[in-house]
Amino acid sequence: MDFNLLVGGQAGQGLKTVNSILGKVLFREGFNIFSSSDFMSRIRGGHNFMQLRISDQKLYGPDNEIDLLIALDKKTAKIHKEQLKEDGIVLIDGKSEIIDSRAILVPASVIANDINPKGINTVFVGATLKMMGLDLENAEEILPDFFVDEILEDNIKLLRRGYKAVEKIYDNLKKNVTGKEPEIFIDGNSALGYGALSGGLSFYSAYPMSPSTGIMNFLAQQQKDYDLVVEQAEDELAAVNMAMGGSYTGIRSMSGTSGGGLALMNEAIGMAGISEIPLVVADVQRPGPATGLPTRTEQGDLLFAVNTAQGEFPLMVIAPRDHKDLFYSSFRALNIADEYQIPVILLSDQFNADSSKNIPEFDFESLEIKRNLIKKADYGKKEYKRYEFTDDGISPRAYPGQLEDGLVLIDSDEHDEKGHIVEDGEMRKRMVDKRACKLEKLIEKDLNEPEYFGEEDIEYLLITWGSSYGPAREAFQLLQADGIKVGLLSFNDVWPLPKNKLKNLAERVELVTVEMNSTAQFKSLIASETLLDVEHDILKYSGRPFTGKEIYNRFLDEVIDNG
Amino acid sequence: MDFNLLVGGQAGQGLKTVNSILGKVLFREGFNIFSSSDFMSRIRGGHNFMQLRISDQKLYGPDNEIDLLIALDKKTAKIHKEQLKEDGIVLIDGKSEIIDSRAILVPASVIANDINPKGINTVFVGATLKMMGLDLENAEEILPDFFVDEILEDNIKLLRRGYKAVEKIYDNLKKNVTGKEPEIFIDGNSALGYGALSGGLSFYSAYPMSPSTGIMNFLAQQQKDYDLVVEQAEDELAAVNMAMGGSYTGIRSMSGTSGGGLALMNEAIGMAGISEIPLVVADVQRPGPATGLPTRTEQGDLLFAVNTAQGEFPLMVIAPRDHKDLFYSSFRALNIADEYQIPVILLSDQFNADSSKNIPEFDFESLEIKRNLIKKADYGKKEYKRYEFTDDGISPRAYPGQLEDGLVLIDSDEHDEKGHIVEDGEMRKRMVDKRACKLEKLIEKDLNEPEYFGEEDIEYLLITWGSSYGPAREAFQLLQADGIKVGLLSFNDVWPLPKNKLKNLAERVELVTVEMNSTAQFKSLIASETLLDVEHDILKYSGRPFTGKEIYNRFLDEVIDNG
Amino acid sequence: MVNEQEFTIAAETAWCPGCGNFPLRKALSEALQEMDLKPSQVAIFSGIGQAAKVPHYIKTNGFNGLHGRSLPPAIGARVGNHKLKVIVESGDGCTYGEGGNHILHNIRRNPDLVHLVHDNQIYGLTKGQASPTSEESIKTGIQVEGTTSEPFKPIQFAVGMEASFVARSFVGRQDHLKEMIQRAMKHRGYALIDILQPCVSFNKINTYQWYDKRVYRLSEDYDPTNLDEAFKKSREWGDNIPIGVIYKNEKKTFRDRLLLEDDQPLVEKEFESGDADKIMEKFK
Amino acid sequence: MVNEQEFTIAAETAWCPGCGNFPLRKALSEALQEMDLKPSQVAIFSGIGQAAKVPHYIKTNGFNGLHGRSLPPAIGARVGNHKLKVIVESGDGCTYGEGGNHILHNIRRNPDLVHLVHDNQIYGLTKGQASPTSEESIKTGIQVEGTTSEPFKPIQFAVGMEASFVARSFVGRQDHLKEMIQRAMKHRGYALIDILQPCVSFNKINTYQWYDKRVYRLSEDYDPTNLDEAFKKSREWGDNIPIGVIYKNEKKTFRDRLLLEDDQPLVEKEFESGDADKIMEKFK
Ligand SMILES: Cc1ncc(C[n+]2csc(CCOP(=O)(O)OP(=O)(O)O)c2C)c(N)n1
Ligand SMILES: Cc1ncc(C[n+]2csc(CCOP(=O)(O)OP(=O)(O)O)c2C)c(N)n1
Ligand code: SF4
Ligand code: SF4
Ligand SMILES: [Mg+2]
Ligand SMILES: [Mg+2]
Repeated sequence: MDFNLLVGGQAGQGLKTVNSILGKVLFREGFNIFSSSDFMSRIRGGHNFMQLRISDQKLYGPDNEIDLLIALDKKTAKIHKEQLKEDGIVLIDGKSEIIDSRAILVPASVIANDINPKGINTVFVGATLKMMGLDLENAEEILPDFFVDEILEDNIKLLRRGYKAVEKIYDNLKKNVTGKEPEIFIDGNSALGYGALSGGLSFYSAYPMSPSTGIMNFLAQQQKDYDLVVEQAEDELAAVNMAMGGSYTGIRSMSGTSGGGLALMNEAIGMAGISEIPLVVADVQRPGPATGLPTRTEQGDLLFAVNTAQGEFPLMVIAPRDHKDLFYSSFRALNIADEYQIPVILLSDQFNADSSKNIPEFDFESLEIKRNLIKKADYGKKEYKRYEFTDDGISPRAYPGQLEDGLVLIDSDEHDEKGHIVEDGEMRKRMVDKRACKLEKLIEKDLNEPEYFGEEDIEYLLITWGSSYGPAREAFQLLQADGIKVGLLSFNDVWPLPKNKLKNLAERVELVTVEMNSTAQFKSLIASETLLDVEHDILKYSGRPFTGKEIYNRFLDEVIDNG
Repeated sequence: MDFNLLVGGQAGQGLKTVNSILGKVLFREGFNIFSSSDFMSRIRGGHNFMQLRISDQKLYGPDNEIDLLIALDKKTAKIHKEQLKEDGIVLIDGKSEIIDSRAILVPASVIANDINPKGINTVFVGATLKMMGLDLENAEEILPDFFVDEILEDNIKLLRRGYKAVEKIYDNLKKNVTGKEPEIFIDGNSALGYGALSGGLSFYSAYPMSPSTGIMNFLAQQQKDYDLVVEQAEDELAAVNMAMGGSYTGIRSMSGTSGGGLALMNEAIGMAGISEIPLVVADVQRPGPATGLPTRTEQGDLLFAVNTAQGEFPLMVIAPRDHKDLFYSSFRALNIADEYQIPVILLSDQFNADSSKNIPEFDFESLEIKRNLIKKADYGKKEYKRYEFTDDGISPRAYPGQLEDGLVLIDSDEHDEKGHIVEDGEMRKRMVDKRACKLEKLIEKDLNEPEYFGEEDIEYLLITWGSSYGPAREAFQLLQADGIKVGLLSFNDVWPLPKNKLKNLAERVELVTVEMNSTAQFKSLIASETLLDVEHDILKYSGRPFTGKEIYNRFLDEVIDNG
Repeated sequence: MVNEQEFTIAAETAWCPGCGNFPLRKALSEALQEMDLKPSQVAIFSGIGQAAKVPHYIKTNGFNGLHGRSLPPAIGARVGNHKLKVIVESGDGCTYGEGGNHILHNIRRNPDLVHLVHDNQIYGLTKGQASPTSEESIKTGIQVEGTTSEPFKPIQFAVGMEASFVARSFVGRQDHLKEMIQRAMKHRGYALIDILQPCVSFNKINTYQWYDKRVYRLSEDYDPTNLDEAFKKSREWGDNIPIGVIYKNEKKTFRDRLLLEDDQPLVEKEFESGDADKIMEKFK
Repeated sequence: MVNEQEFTIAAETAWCPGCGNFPLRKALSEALQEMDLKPSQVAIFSGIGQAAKVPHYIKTNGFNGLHGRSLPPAIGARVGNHKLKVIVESGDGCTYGEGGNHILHNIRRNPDLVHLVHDNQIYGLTKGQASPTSEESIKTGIQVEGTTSEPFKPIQFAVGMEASFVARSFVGRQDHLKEMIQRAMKHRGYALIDILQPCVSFNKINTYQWYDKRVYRLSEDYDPTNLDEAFKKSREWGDNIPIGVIYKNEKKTFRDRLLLEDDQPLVEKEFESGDADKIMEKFK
């Protein structure tokens, strides 16, 4: 069972509410669910839409063929008509002209005018639930999360009236019921923020920027319950340098932004490199360059992130592949930043950020916070040197005030073991080597090889990094079902690039990267790091995410037919 | 003949004056000359030195074995003693203790106390000229360029007294006299600035940053004679955005900085990419990351420059190989920026910037400024569209006010042909392709293949980019003289990477990059662009430039012995 | 009166119905029209935000640049072609937040341009975070219990810095706003107008009504050239908010300080590479 | 008196002989010493420049950060461990030029820290370009005929913004400077001291003598809590330059506005990942 619902309308019509309530109800009902959104960079008007895909099978991404189109305005019906399946249905406001024979009318504006003219959207929720054969219990339970007291009653009424206004239509919607672990339904930005919070984040300083602001929103809400400070900085330069200051004093600190903000944070990320201050920065990518398409998705910042900042220094870049991974990756990023005293960039994107998915509850038992700070007891009268040379390049880290006699001096210039500016070439060389050494250790000890899906014996290997995993995973299954000998390699750690699995697999197969950008950046990275020739790339750069079927079809066209 | 002179002392002792006067005199005398400097990031004290190497043969870089060591303080003699050739000589102030048997005393402080206590350095100039067997004519002619009227007389006296105080020593200094074209003696920053000025630069906006400030200094001095505005901005963000504004209104505009400043200019460079505003930015590299070593040299910004800014857009990166090239490259950069309406990064470095060399006079006849602006006459009533789709992706460029009825609208968001914000995926895709198309044309029409030096039949290929050319060129000659079958490929255009010559040569030989960085960035770039395996890299990252002999020795050790 | 609607574009905007940006645009285009300017003689520079979309919705040359960077490219334009009428226009967040350093230093630079700040006391485009000018008590998704800073006071700041022309207006006072814009256009030097512009979607405190009740025109005998008085006046906020030219001070402009020889715009000058060859003498 | 020279480092500095940074450092280390502080209780945050090298030449914790970014990491430190005494110290270029936006917004944020600006009216480390505070008439390699802007006036600016504590001192008045530092340290909130600090290498206008002739102490009866008077006083410059606390105004600090529960520094708090599991309820 694979059922796809699209809710569309103008910005400001309360689409997000419809989507969120329906999403949560369907989640509680026990469906697998993938919810994604397509927003314009404006507050009202225009055309926005959200997709809710449900199934009894696991879902990895959106689909563009629609079963049920919920049109909050006329434009929606027009724009998305083409996507409607043969047996698809359009749910539309009663006063609208019927532009499609498959339309079902709901007198939404009439009902709303009766009760509360702003509540058209809630009527649609009620009607949709009825059509899907679900009851109102879950919806009514959820409603208080979305409406303040004054309008709650109205909305319950609106919901019920909508419910009554139409008939049940679908009766074969299958839920995922067998042996399910406890699950949550979460969006990508919250998952990322949640992972950081679970890692003991004490300070998040950022400047609002779509599509990263959701991380800050999530964390800001937690301030009352946790020892956490969320500060909106005057600009990104302040944001990232504040985080470094926090980290210097010993607390876990992080910043987040999108590419344009990352461009302003570069210099500081380099500083975290040379001054060995743990720093985590999330870059939630959107199509660039410059302002680009603020509310759309792309994976165009890879090489920029990997080559962030002038000069050379150890850096890790992690591109979480999905919602579960977003949580565990940001938790892990904080550990790695602390362990190696380096900057870590979390490379998410709008597709990750603004979509929601049901995933297993997070396993807090498995989480271990590793601060890698010195123990005060070890430093009686021993002199403290912030950049002490050690075998693995990692110096003992104290925070200011921790030691009564030890001072912590950090520097953005090249420096000696005590942190003082130096200019001599020998010390420069040793310090560069010291820092490089940390990355060596990270590669040996903490780098995650990509995850492989597929049989031993394959002819093609799909390669993804970050969020293109989801749609590619679906394509992989479709291709497999066709009997094509294909495997899927999904990279999460992208810098340093883990090479072993890729090299092993590459020997006998044709390589295909699947990337949301126009220049196949991951293909370049693979070439520069492994000299492997990736024969094909399936690229997309319209700002809209891939669907599994799209990759499947393009694979057949571009890889097999041109093979 | 190869004679190497080192002047050392504390910051503030007037070293630069000694060096500049000697340099110019030796140039006028007809020697080939390479002058380089080693400065600390401070104003007084410490230890600085400058090297003047002269020869009758062409010179490409500095040498570290010293013939004549001019020690303005005791430290200098100590520090550089080891570098002194067997028959080397130390010229030292009379009141110093003699720390080396090869010392010759000049009573510099005594003389200076007589005439002007601040003039010790000028006494040394006089003494040096005498030892080298040169007369005072050139020096006295030059002196007014260095000293204001009030102290000019004193300095002439100091010079003469110094001259009288020692004996002639060298009598085999050979000049380069045969068939010489007219030449100039110029430093790298001035050459770069001069090239831009010759390209019709009207506006240079920058924020001071070593080692790039010399460009701004050079240009600021020209303001009285040319229609040029040099503006010191409040920060690099302002600097680069100002330049874009200038360029938008139709004048040639440029900014310059070092890596830390480039990190702040990224977002704007990306904007120049998407909004198709011609923009030239010079990055005069120093060792990074962050503050690093402000007055030293490195080639550590290559991949950062190539991958500047989030997102994808056409960009060119040119790394001038030497002083002649610095001039022609910045001239050319302005042409290319205008022709393709793209950002161009000039990647120089401190070694280029702060060294001086004799080179042929610039050939102004060969320079042709190509603005690529529309002709007003072509636009009668035709509607003007800033981003009009064309075959080669290059849209007709007008400036605001140029057309009575045409308006010029540029945008950092994705946009349509008229410059208005768009969000639809199809237009996005077309615009990305349009911009990419320009780079295709550039590659075909305007990309310079690297210069090759050597025979047809080689076993090893030295590969350099930018300024490592000079020392590598010397090493290449030394290796050739040893009968080693080696060639040298010197890249000037580094992005897009010209591949033809390299691929042709690579077939039969071992590849060796020579780079001033610790991670062999050019090797990575070659790998990602050509899949060629560069077997060796000769790297240096102490902040000090290579010498030819050093590369030569390391080649023997690291390439041949480990071959 | 010139050709009506010379500066008006019919295209749909991305602004919310009822937004204060509409009346602002109206006042601006009428002001320009009445001043006998042609669209091609004017260039508007903006950053990023809802306000910053103005160049798309009005018929002039336009430079829709980066968030926070509306002022610097306008300086470049003053260098390239000082015959263009330059208007800088952006939101409160873009101007006073991300772009704070540029307004600080351009007050010192005193370029001859008009700076219109759409001050809705909120980050509109990014969906309602506090901006530098937001009231301390505002609650948003980020500022869950209000801001962690005092509000930035643009007029007080600009008067405190002795900016050349400092005014406040309100989109709910069309004639006043138009007059302010025209006076600013005629002023020689940097002219800032902080324009109260309600955001109907996110700012539930500073609404049309809120401003409407509070703003009052400066009296006829108010002397905007008296700095001390202006500094006092600049601090009035709350129940009574003065609109008008709060401070004025004619002084040397940026262009006055450049070393250019004549009045011909740089963009119109001819240059031959050979003109530069004489510099070689310096290197001989 | 505590252990003499507790805050003094013997190491060689990169400063020029005679530089005003030496007496500034002396006043600072004596001030700290007299306040019974231990080096490990103090952290100095600086940017890049000659002044910014201070953390290397004095015995405290030190954060020698990026050019222009001395203030932001200090805010991070206020979050992480408010028991540390935080001093921000950098040059005029670093603070008012590259870092202008941070001082603008930290006046609003009002963090409890002391901000010492070494104001030599020049870019020292980069060899003598005009800084924001340079006199208009200064001639440098870049400013060949003087600056293209009016000088930035730090005190006027800070008073205009109603910063919490605004003072000026001069390194040639050791006792005064020490007193100012100590008063700033005791002040609750953001305390700015603009310190006149001759640069003997590059600033040939504002020399020791130049300042010496001009500075005068504020009279005993000067009331720094009167904003209008302070604004007048803040504009005195030229033949008579007042030193002392020009303006003072105790108000809510940054930390007062945070939503933290108790006074324990965040760096000392214990946290277990499991504490966060209850948030999952929200997503069910
Ligand atoms: C470097 C950068 N940081 C952040 C953003 C995101 N951003 C876009 S508009 C905006 C705020 C807009 O507020 P304001 O300037 O007040 O304009 P308004 O939308 O209220 O008119 C922000 C933070 C961006 N585009 N670029
Ligand atoms: C991003 C960046 N831009 C520019 C520089 C170069 N720079 C270093 S110090 C300095 C100016 C220093 O002036 P000031 O802050 O007044 O300190 P001073 O040396 O006078 O004490 C500049 C421009 C830099 N290090 N980083
Ligand atoms: S969000 Fe606010 S400022 Fe932006 S268009 Fe809507 S009402 Fe206007
Ligand atoms: S350059 Fe000036 S400020 Fe810097 S150390 Fe020397 S005298 Fe002091
Ligand atoms: Mg706003
Ligand atoms: Mg200074």
